[in-house]
Amino acid sequence: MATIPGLVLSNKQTIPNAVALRYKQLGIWNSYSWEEYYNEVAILVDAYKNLSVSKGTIVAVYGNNIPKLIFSIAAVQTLGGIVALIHPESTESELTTILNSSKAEVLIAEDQQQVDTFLKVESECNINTVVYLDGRGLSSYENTKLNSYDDLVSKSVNSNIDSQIQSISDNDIAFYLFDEHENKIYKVSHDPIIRNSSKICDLNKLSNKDSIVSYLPLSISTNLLFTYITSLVSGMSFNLPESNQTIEKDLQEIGPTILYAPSFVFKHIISSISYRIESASESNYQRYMWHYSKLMQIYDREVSGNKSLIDTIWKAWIMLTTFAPAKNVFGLTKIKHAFVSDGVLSKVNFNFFHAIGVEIQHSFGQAVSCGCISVQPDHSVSSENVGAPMSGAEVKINDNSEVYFKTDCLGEDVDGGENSEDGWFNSGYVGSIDESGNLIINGRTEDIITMKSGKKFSPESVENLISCSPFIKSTVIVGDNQDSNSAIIVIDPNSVNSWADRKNIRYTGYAELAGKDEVRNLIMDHIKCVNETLEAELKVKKFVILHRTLIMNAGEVSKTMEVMRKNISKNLSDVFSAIENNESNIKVNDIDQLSYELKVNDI
Amino acid sequence: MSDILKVENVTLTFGGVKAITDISFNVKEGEICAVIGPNGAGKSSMLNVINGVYLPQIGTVTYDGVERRSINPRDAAIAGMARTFQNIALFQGMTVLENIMTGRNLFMKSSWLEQGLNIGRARTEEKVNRLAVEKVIKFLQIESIRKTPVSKLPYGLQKRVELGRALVAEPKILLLDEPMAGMNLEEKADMSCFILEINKEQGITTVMIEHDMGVVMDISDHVVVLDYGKKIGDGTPSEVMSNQDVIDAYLGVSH
Amino acid sequence: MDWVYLIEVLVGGLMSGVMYSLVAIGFVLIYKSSGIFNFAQGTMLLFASLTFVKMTENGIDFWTSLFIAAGIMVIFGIATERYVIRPLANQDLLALFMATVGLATFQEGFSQFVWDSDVHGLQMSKFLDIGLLDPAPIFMSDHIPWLDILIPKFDIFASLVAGSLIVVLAFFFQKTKTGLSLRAVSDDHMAAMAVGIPLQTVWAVVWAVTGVIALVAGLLWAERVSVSFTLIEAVMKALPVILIGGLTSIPGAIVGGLVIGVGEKLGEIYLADVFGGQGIELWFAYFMALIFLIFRPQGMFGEKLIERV
Amino acid sequence: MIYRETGNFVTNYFKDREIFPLKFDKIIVILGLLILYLYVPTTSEYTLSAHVIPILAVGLATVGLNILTGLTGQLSLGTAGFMCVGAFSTYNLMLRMPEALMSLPVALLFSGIFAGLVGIIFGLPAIRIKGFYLLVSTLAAQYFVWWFFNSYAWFLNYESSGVVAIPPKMYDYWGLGNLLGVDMQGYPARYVLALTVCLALTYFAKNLLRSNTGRNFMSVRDRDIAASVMGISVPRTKLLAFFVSCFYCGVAGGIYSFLYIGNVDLMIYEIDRSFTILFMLIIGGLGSISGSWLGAIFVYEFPIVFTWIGDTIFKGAFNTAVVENVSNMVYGIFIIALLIREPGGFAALWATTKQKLRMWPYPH
Repeated sequence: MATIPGLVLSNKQTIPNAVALRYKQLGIWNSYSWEEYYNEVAILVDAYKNLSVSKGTIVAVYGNNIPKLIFSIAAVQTLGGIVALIHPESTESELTTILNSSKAEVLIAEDQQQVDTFLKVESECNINTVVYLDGRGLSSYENTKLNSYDDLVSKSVNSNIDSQIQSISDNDIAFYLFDEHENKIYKVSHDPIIRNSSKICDLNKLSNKDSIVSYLPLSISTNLLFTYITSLVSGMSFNLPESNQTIEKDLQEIGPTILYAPSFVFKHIISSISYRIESASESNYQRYMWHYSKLMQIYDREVSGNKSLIDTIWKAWIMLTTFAPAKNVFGLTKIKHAFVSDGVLSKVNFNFFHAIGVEIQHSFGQAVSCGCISVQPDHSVSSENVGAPMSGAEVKINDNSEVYFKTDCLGEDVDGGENSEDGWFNSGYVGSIDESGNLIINGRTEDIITMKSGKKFSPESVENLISCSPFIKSTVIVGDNQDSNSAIIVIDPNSVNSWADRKNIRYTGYAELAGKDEVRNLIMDHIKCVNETLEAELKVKKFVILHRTLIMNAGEVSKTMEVMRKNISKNLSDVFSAIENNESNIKVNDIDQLSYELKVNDI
Repeated sequence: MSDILKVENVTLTFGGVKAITDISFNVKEGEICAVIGPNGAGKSSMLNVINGVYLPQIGTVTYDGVERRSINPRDAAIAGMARTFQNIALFQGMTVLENIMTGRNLFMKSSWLEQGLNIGRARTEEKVNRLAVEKVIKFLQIESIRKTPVSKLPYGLQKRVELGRALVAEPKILLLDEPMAGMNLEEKADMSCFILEINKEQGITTVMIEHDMGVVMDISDHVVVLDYGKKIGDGTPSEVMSNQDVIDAYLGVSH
Repeated sequence: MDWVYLIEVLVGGLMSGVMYSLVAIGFVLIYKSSGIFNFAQGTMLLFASLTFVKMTENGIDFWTSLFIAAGIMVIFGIATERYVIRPLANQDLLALFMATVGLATFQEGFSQFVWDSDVHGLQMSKFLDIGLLDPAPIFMSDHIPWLDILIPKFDIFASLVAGSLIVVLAFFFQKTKTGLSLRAVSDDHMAAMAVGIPLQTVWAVVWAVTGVIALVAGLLWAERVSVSFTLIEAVMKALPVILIGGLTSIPGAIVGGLVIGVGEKLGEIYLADVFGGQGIELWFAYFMALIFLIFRPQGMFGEKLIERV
Repeated sequence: MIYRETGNFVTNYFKDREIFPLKFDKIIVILGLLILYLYVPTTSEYTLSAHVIPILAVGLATVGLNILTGLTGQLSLGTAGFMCVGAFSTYNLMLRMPEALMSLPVALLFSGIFAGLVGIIFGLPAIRIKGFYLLVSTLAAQYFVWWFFNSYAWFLNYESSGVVAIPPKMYDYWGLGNLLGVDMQGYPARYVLALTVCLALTYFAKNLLRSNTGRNFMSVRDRDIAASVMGISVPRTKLLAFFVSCFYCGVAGGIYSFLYIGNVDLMIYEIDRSFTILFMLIIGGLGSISGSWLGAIFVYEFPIVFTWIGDTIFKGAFNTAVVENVSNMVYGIFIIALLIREPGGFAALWATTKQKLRMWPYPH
């Protein structure tokens, strides 16, 4: 009976009073127990039935995690419907693509923003019913397709849905998941994704005593697996913050035991730790830095098994006086497992989190593999790999270093396209397997740079090294068909701002700050450091500091903040060509009719 | 629609200096009425006369069917007028939440003794009114600064909080004194949305002083133009735009 | 009714009014220039006169003592501006008032700690024996022959001093550059800054001048009530005066002083019986000021506030 | 650093406005109460009579002044006058009312109300008069009240010396002492009564502060025009502030005379005391109830500590005058320094420290 609604039902029967969903609204935390969760779903089943959602109906769900949206998923699936998840920030074109290739008929939109985006592309797709969850600003809309969630609910009755839940099969399609990199939609049935989640729960002994905060949209397939499905499988509480601006505070208030996030979120945490300590008093800063290096030394000895008693005492002291409070400030005190997807943390950051007791566990997975193929076990000490394949999954590397996998938890391409050879799927990534069987991911296959010398490498490995500075938000390596590598650097506004304040550097905005000589030197020093660890050919010889950040709406970064090389090279073609032509000044005609000049810095 | 507010022949002087001379205009129920004019045209004074902060020497203000020579600000509030100020008049020693809570004071019926002992009505009132305040906080999207002292907020947010404080009183008519002054484009867009939404969704009549002609033309139903304390234009935005006096006195000068 | 007695009382009231005015002028100067309600006025009186007395008691002659004491008050004024007022420049007026209360407390402790807490007599007649006129009678009460009323000649002397002080101040404000900038500052801080008037210098000058005024007022008061911490209470006496006069006006301070001086005397004579107790002058001035302010909340010559919103 | 706020979330609005939202704070408060009620009464009579009870009395008056000046922004120099009303009312109520009706707690309550009414009378001008001009009204109150009780000997039961000792029977509490077998005139019993009254009134003040009344007070302080535009009745709010504030001062006066010095003496309610209490308020921090108590403790204890240092370390080098003068200098410098460095006084320092402890090791 392993279906999503089935899990709701079984949780209602086994742990009816445990908190299923907790959300902050109007300043206070409200919660639904599993029993209440079930009742909400039951009403919605009636509501969506009235909208003629039935077996096989494809319902697009377009919005951020809010309780209404969460309940809708289970309700639609109880009726046998299929949920196509769409990122709330999706642009018109992405929305059209997903709606059309999924053949969705019903759209559940969060609020005015999503409804507006939909209305712009209304004529291009076959949506016949739209349900909006938050009616604010929509009362004057006259489109007859629009239905208010609240109206629907008020017209519906709470009935027993046990038999309906039992009637759906675990082989029914549950979700349509969009893979941004491949621009494809995968069908995922109830069974594989739930089984995949059970593996994670069993491996890490997750139970209904745990809690997790979900602040990313469920359309990110790894997020769907690690937060939503996992909370259903383990029965743990699923917590939703009040708004995007209050995440940090809400995380602290809840103090979850499980954390899941794509790597960029952890990078963000590191960067805010860094910029906040930068603005501390000198003595505090020095002591912090000293404690930090001391802690890292002790951690190294701990890993190599040479930890002495004095180290233990030292560590206890350092934790007590510096890092336990630091964890408290960021709401990390109770974290038992912190799962990372979509990239890995740099060694320094990985070690730091482990040293302060936040167990970072890298994972690797995509929509087609139901979000996860491999995950690191607890107390892993290597920052490079993403763990060994889970039971039921296998990984092999071909001659071109491309990663192929096999798994018993698999999705299918909606368009019926087949990219497997004898059951082996091309992951689209290059990588290797280390001696203990752990998978190491180097980057996406299509990103591989071939230098003039014929040297091939994955730019992500270099980019990650450079981006591990708290001052750098993202890096794009330019090197295709070149003698040497160049880097486009995007500085992190928060940490560079506070660094500049500390150094008494005056500036009026991001662009001016990015153009400062001091900032250039700061970045230059860092790149020089990184260069020392790189082999000769890969060393970065030139860099440009961009006068803006990369824009998600323009497709420059993915929803999980990974660099989308193709689109960047399109938008910043001036920069790319200038670097390739060895010009030292670039006139950039940027998107949104912006134009400005950039300087290429030689190292 | 009937007129909710009629200003008739109002003249206001300060120590012999005329701030407003013989101004009359009507505001219909449910509309957004913009009062525009160059600096020193008497716009703020006009608002101050309407809600009783200033007492006009001549003229009457008819609000909600009651004609008055003067009204005191408190009675105006009780009658359903709420307003914001040109130079933000938030209570600087309080947090955002407390500031907006003061907007609910007319809904608090418990005595100070009950409040001091924290019993009975005092407790439930705090809860009920907090809920109303939280709805406004959500509406204005200021959840993240709920407990921040207003003195630490940037200007644009302070304006937003002040709007919240006026809105939470559930007024019939909202008087906004330059709600968008000193804001950047994005903040202005947000503020315009809020004002429109308040007007359209909650049906609150709004009288607004504003300098930004773009905003005025976009969101108002009715425009009154003042210049040197006199009314020189009154009508729909397009009528006013084509009025020669207005073009000469105001648009011509400032553009 | 005994008219002579009444006139005698009136004149006596006017005279003590002059004394109040002397304290009040210092108050007004500071309030006008910086909006600060200077509670330390009384302790400045004490400090100045105590410094002077201790020097003369140690054998330094009158004029030297006077100059040194004046010098100390100037330094003190400048130091006050530098270390108390300037760091608090952006605080609200209540905080500044509190700071002057702190200053007063400090000064009270400081002057008595450096010198002593004893009560010192001060006979100026002794010092003013400079040969111009016979000093002794000046400081004795005498009948003015043509009116046959009793007037302490010292009071006349005090009035003359007060009068000349006002003339000097008027000259200072009308004719000197610093004086003119001070008037500009009192009208509008921001505007004064904008035209390049150095606010801090102006304030320092004001505090220094106030220090000197405090010395003069202190000596005259001391002649009447001796040099001891009771001088601090002079400030309490001056409060209703400046409030009636309206905080920002020097003429107001003088008129206010006279009104209170006369009113107090009249009250003592005609109202004390009604209240069945002695010593109504303790509170009578405050009630007068209170009643006055209820009808005119900004004081007699104070600027009417139009509250801009 | 000590605070662990992770996992502390509120599920309703009552919880969100708790005075002590954190578990850690709650534990400290309970421990504190246990110490105050169980340990402190067993300390020496000297500690109670020379330190604890007087601090309770003046601290309560500081809380009262805080309501008027700190919360409502109405400057007052009449605190001692209102305390005086309280002390004399308590005495006269005990003296003249039938014993069956009056007991000290009841008398304190009514004297508070008397003082409050006197406060309203002197607060009336505040409706017209603003800012520093209002000083004249509170000073009038101070001087008038003092003169009044000085002039009419009836209030002192015609005691010619100007001081009247409180007869032991006034500590009778309707025979409660005999019933319990406790010496109700003894300092431990006095202390417990004073403490209970102070805690109750502090709680009351704190509740006012976080309710509509408190917000009305502060709105009148911060922007009275905006307050009236919000529908707040400014005159009513000011008068209420005068009443509540003077109620506190009145009760404090009663405690001072009855539970601390044991006699009614006009001399202790001179204007100096108004200033002392103002210092306590400033040093403690305007607008903060806990700050008022911190300020009271500091200002009261400083001369004592200073004398003690003089006696023990410098072998009695400081005489009373030196102690007084140095104390004054220190308060003066302290007030100025505090206003420059931290205008919010001890309370703000404490709040910053607490915030630092929460955000440690990061800047707040």
